[in-house]
Amino acid sequence: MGRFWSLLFLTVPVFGVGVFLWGMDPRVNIQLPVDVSESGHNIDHLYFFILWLTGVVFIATEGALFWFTWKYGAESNPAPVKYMHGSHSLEIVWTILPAVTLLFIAIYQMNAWADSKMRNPSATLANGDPNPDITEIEVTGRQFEWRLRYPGKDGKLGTSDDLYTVNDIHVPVNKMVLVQLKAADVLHSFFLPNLRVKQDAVPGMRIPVWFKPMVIGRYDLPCAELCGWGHYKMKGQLTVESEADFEAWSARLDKEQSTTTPGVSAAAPGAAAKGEAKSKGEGKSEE
Amino acid sequence: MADQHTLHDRGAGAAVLDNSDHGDDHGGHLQLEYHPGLPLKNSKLIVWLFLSTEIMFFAGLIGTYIVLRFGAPVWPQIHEVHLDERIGAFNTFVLICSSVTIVLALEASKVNKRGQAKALVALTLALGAVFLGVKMYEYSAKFAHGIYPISPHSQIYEKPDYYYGSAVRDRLNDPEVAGRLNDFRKGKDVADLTEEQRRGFRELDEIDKAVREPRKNGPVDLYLGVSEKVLPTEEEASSSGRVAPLKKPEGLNDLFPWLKMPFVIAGGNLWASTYFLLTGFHALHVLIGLIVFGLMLLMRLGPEDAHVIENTGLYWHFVDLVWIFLFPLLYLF
Amino acid sequence: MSTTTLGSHGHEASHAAPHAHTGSFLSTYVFSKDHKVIGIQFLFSTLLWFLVGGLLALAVRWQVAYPWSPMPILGNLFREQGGQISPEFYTMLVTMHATVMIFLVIIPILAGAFGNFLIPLMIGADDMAFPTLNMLSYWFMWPAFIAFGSSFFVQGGAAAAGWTSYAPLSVLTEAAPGSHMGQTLWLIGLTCVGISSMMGSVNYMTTIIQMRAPGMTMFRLPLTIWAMFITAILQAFALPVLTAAGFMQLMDRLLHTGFFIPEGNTVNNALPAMAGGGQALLWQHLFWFYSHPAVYIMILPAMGMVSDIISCFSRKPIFGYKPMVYSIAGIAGLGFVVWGHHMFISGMNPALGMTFMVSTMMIALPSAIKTFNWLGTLWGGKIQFTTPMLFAMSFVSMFIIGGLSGIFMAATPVDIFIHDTYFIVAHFHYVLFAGTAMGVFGAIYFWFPKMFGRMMNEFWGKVHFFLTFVFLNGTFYTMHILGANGFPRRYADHYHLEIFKHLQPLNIVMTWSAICMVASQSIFIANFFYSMFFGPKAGRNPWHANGLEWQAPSPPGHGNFDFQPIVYRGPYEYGSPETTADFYPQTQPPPDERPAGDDAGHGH
Amino acid sequence: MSDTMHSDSHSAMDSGHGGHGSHGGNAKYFYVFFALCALTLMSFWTSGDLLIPWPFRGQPAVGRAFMMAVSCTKAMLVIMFFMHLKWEANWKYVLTIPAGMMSLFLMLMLVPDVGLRMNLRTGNAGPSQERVARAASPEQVKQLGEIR
Ligand code: HEA
Ligand code: HEA
Ligand code: CUA
Ligand SMILES: [Cu+2]
Repeated sequence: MGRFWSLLFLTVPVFGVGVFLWGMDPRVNIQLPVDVSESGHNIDHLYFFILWLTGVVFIATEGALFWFTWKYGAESNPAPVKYMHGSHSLEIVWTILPAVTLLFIAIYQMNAWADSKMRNPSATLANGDPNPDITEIEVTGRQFEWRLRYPGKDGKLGTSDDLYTVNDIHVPVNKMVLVQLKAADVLHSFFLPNLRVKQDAVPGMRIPVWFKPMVIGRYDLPCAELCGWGHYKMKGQLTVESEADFEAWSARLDKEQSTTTPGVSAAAPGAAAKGEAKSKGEGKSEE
Repeated sequence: MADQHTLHDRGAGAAVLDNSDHGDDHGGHLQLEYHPGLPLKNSKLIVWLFLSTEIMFFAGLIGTYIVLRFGAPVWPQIHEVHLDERIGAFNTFVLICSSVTIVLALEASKVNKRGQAKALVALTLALGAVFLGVKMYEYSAKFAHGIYPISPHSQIYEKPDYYYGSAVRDRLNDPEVAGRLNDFRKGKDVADLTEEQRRGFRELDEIDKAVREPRKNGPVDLYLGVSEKVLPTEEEASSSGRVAPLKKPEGLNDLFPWLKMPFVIAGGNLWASTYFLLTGFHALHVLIGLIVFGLMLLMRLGPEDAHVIENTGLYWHFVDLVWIFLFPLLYLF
Repeated sequence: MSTTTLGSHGHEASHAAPHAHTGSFLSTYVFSKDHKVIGIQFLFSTLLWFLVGGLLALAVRWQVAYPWSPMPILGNLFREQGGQISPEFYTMLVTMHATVMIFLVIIPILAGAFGNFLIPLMIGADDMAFPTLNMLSYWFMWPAFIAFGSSFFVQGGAAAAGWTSYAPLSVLTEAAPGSHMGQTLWLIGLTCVGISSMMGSVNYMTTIIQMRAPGMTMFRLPLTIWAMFITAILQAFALPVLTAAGFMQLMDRLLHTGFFIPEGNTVNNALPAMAGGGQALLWQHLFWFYSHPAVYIMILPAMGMVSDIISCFSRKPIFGYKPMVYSIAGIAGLGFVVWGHHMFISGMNPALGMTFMVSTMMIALPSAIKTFNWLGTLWGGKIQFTTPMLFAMSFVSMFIIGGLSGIFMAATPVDIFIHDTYFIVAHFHYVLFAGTAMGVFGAIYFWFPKMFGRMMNEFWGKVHFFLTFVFLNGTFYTMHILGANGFPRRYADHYHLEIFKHLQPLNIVMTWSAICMVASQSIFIANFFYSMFFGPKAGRNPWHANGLEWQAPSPPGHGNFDFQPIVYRGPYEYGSPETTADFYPQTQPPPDERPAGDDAGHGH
Repeated sequence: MSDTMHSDSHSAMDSGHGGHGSHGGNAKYFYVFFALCALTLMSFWTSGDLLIPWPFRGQPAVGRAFMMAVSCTKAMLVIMFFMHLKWEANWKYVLTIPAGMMSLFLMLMLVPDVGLRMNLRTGNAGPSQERVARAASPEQVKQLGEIR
C-alpha cells in the first residue's frame, strides 16, 4: 500500500502543474484576462515570475515528499532508520536560500507598487491649470452603483459645468486617466480586471487611482469589496474610445445635462446625481 | 480576576507538600511532582499574564484615542466639554492613596496583623468607591448637558452649518418645546417663573425668531450665537493655558432640562466617543476591583491569604497605572 | 474517562487506583473540571459545528455554481424562499460559514480540544493549573454558540458583513439586512469566544511554565506543546485588541459613537445617521492586528501535532528540533508585524503597504524552515503509512500549496489584481481546510485511542483520507484559476458579468467535488462513533510513541498518571541506538541509571 | 524565554518575593506615595494655574511631552515598588517588554493611516469633500472664538 500512497502524493505536483498549464493553453483560455493597460504587464510579469519561482519550489518540495515516501516506506526499505537530529549546515542553507529569494522578490516588486499606488500623475499643471494629458474623473461608489463626475469643458472638477453619469465610464484611449475615488456609504472596490486596477473606495477618503487604457473596447467594472446584499450586481462599464468619440460623447452629455435644471428631480439618473451632489457641496449655505 | 481565590491554586512545585489545597475534585489520585519554570506561585503568574493581556487591551483603546485625537482637525478644549481637570486630579490622588493602602494591607497581612489588613482593604474599597462616585458625578454632569453619543444624532454638532440649523428648528418645532414657548408668549404661568427662567424664555423666543428668518445674519454667526446661548463655554485664557472657571455659566440647556437643544462643539462627537470609551472601561475595571475587595473582606486576611491580597493588589495597581495615563491624556492634553 | 481503568496496566499503580471517583453525572461529564473531559467536550462541540459550517459551505457552493436555482435537500431548510438563495441570504451564508469555521471550529478545536486534552498529559501534569478557570473557558463558548446559532432566526437574519465585519457596512444598520440584530449577536458571540480563549490561554501558559514533570525541560517538550504555548502567547497578546475593537463596533452600533464612521457618511442619500468623526480603516487595522496572528493561531498547533505524528511514523527523530522551535517563535513574532498585508488595497497608506510587504515576505521564512524539516524527518526513515500519518503528510503537501499562494498575495502589485478574488479563497482554504483541518483529522486518528481507549478503524480511515484528499483538491485547487481570472469573492452571481461567464463549468465541477467531500465525511462520522464503542481496545501505547501521554493509561484516569513521570530525554528518540526497541519513551530510564521513581531525573 | 526559566527554576521558591517584608519596611511606600503626589502636581502644573506659571504656555507640545514623561515616571514607580517588580527575577522583562513593544508598534502603525487622515498623504490621497464639508475645521473654531 505504501507505494500507492506515495503515488497519490506524486499526483499533487502533477495535477497542480497540469491545471496551470491547461489553463494557459490558449484554446482553453482560462488565464489572466486580456490586459489593455499601459502598465498592467508589470503586474502580469510579476505574477508569472512568482508563478515560475513558486512552481519550481512546489515541484521540488512535493517531489521530495513523493520520493521520500517512495524510498523510505517501511515495507520496502530494509535499511535501518538514519538516527539523526538534524544538520546545522543544512538548516543554514535552507534558511539563507529562501531568505535571499524572498528578499529579492520583495525588492524586485517595489517599483511596480510605487508606480501603481504612489507615483500618481497630477491633475493640474504647476500653474494650476488642468493637465491636458490627463482625463480626471471623480468616481463615487454607493450601494449599488458607481456615480461619476467629469470635469466638463473647463477641465476642473467641482465647477458648474461638471457632467454626471452612473455606471458608465467613458475614457479616451491612450491617455492617462486619473480617478478620484470616493465612497458615499460603505466600502466598495473599484476593480478593472482588464486594466489590472483595484482600489477600495473608503467613505471619508479620496484616493487617486490611475491607469492608461491602450485598446478600444468595453470592459467590466465589478465591485470587489463586500458592500451589502447587492455587492454582486454593482457593476459598471468602462468604455475606451477614440479621442473623437469621447469628445462627441461628452458633448452630447453636456447638452443633455445643461438643459435639465438641477431642481427637476424627475430627470435622468445622471441629472439626479448632479442635483444631489450640488446640494451636498453647498451644505454650508441656507437651503 | 474576581474568582481569584476560588480557583484552585496549586502552588508551583508544592504539589507534594501542599495536599490541603486539593479539594474534592482531586481526591485520591497520585500527587505529582513538578519542575516549575519560575519561582512564582501559579496564581501570581496567571495574574501577571492576565495583566499583560490587559496591557494590550488598553493599548488598543488608548492607541485608538491617540490616533483619532491627533488626526482630528479640531479637538475640543476640556472646558468646552465641561470637564474639570481639578476633579481629574483629585481622582488621581484618590487612586494613588488606594494603591498605598492596598500595598500596606499586604504588608500587614504578611505579619499577621489581620485587623489592620482588613481595615486597609476596607479603606481601599472606600477609596475606590469615592473614585467611582466622582466619576459618576462627572458623567451625570455631561449627561445633563447633553454631551453623550446618542441615536439617531447626538446633540453635539460639529459645525454651525445648515444641518445644525435644521436640527435647532426641529427641536423648536417639537410639540413640547413649542408648547412651552407659546405658553410663555401668551403669558401663561409666567408668574411662577424665576427671573432667570424668564430671561431664558426671552432668549429662546429670540432664537426662535432668528432661525426662522433666514439670512439675516450669516448662518455661521447666527448659529454660533444660538449654540453659545444653549451651552456657553468659558473663553480660554490663552491658547494652551487654561483657567478653570469656578462658576459654570448657565446655558439654556441647564436652565430648561426639557429643552435638549442641540449645540455646537467642534470635534465634540469624537471626543465624547473616546472619553466615554476610555473612562467607561477604566471604571468597569475599578468596579470589578471593588467587588473583589468586597469578597476579600470575608476572608481572614492573615499570612495564608497574603497571596490573595498580593494578586488583587497587582490588578489594582494596574488599574491605577491606566489612570495615570488617562488623566493627562483626557484632562490635560 | 473514569478512574476504573486507572492502573489496569499498572506498574506502580496499586496505591493510586482504588479511590473510585463518586461524583454525579453532572459534575463528572458536564461541569467537569477534568481537562480531558473539557477537551472532549470541546471536541464534540466543535465537530458538530464543523458539520454546520460544512453544510453552510455547500449552500455557498451551490449558489456559486447554479445561481438562483433552488437548492435540493438543504433548500428544504429555507422552504419559504422556495429553496432559493437570495442575495442577502448568500452574504449571510458566507459570513456565517467563515465565522463558524474559524471561531467555532478551528480555533476551539486546536486550543480548546487538543490543547486541553494534550497539554497536561504531554508535560506530565495531573491537570491544568486552574481547573475551574478551564471549565469556565468551555462554558463561555456556549453564549457564543447561542449567539451565533440564534442569529439566523432573528429579524433581518444573521450577520452579513463578511467574517471580517468591515465597517461601515457592519456598523450602519441601514446598510444591510443582517446588520440589525444579527450583527450585534455576532459581536457578542465574538466577545464570548474571545473571553473563552483568553481564559484558556493564560491557563495554558501557566500550566506549561509551572507544571512540567521533573526532567521535562523546555527543550524536551514535544513540538505540540511548544506550538500550544506560543499559540497561547499569540492569543494573549492579540486577542485583547480585537475585544477592544469589538466593543468599539458594538458602541458604534448601539450607542452611536463614531469610531469607524467618518463625517459626511450617507446611506441611500439619507442624512448621516451619526455625526461620525472616525475612520473606517481603523477597524481594519484593529481587526487584522488580531486576525492575522489568529491565522497562525489556527495553524501552529496543527503544525505541532503534525510534527509529532510525522516523527512517530517515520520512526525517526524530528529533523532539527531547535530550528522547529525557533521557527514557531519566529512565526509568532513576525505574525504581529504583518497584519497590513490584508489591507494593501484598502486605501491604507501605500508606504505602509511597502513595509508590510517586506515583513510578509519574511514570514514565509520560518514556514520554509518547518517545511524542510518535515521533509528532512521523512528522509531516511521507515515510514508507516497509517491514517494519522497520511493526514499529516497531506498537511505538509497542502500547506506548501497554501503557503506558496501566500507569496503571490504578499507581492503587493500582484495583490492589486488578486485581492478579494477566489485566489485568496483558494489560499486560505488550502492553509485552513487542506492544512489545519487535515492536521486535525490526523490528530484525531492519532490520539483517539488515548481519548477513548479504543482504536479507530484503519481501513475506513484510509478510505476517508483518500476521498477527502482527492475531493478537497478538486474543490479548492481550481479556485486559483478562478482567481487568476479576477473572479471576485462574496458574489452571489458572477455570470452576469461578461468576463466571468466562461467560468461556470469549472465552478460546477468544484461544487460537485465539494458535495462529494462533505458526503465522504460520513465515513469519518461512522468510524468515529463506531470505534468509540466497538473499536478494538488500545493499550497504553498503540503507536509505540515516546511522549508522556502514551505512558498513561488509555484513557487516563482522574489525575492522568498512575506513576510519577520523570523525563530523561526529548520526545523524538525513535530508532535510538541506546535501546533495542525502535522507540524510547521519555520516561524510560537510560540503561545506566537507576529505575524511575528515584530523584534521578532532576538534573538537566 | 526558556533560558530565563531555566536559570530561575532552581533559585529556590522563597528567594523570590517569598513575602517577609524584607525590603526595608513600609516607609518606602510613603516615599513613593509622596513622589506620586508631587508628580501629579507637576503634570497639573502644565494647565497653568499653580503658584509658578507654567513657562511653556504657547507650546502645547512641550507640555504634552512633559506630561507623558511624568506619567511614565509615575508608572515606573508604581510598577517597581507597589507591584514589587524591583524585587522580581528576570521573568518580568519577558512579560512586560513584548507587550510594551507590541502596543507601541500598534500605535505607530496607526499613525500614517488614522492619525494623519485629514492631511494630504503619500500618493496624494486625502479626505473627501463630503468629509471636509461636515467636519469641524480649525478656521471655524477661530471664528467661534471671535464671536464669543
Ligand atoms: C492558517 C491560516 C493561514 C496561514 C498559515 C497563512 C499564511 C500566509 N498567508 Fe494568508 N490568509 C489566511 C490564512 C492563512 N494565511 C486567511 C484566512 C486569509 C484571508 C482572510 C480574508 O480576507 O478573509 C489570508 C489572506 C492572506 C493575504 C491577504 C490577501 C488579500 O486579501 O489580498 C496575504 C497577503 O499577503 C496572505 C499571505 C500569507 C503568507 C505570505 C503566508 C505565509 O505564512 C506562508 C508561508 C509558507 C510557505 C511560503 C510555504 C512553505 C515554504 C516553502 C516550501 C519554502 C520555499 C518558499 C519560498 C522561497 C517562496 N494571506
Ligand atoms: C477553517 C476554515 C474554513 C473551512 C474548514 C472551510 C471549508 C469550506 N469552505 Fe470556506 N471559507 C472560510 C473558511 C473555511 N472554509 C472563510 C474564512 C471564508 C471567507 C468568508 C468571507 O468572505 O467572509 C470562506 C469562504 C468560502 C467560500 C467563498 C464564498 C465567497 O466568497 O463567495 C467558499 C466557496 O466555495 C467556501 C467553500 C468551502 C467549502 C466547500 C469547504 C469545505 O471544505 C467544507 C467541508 C466540510 C466538512 C468536510 C465538514 C465535515 C464535518 C465533519 C468532519 C464533522 C464530523 C462530525 C462529528 C464526528 C460529530 N468557503
Ligand atoms: Cu460595492 Cu461591492
Ligand atoms: Cu494574514
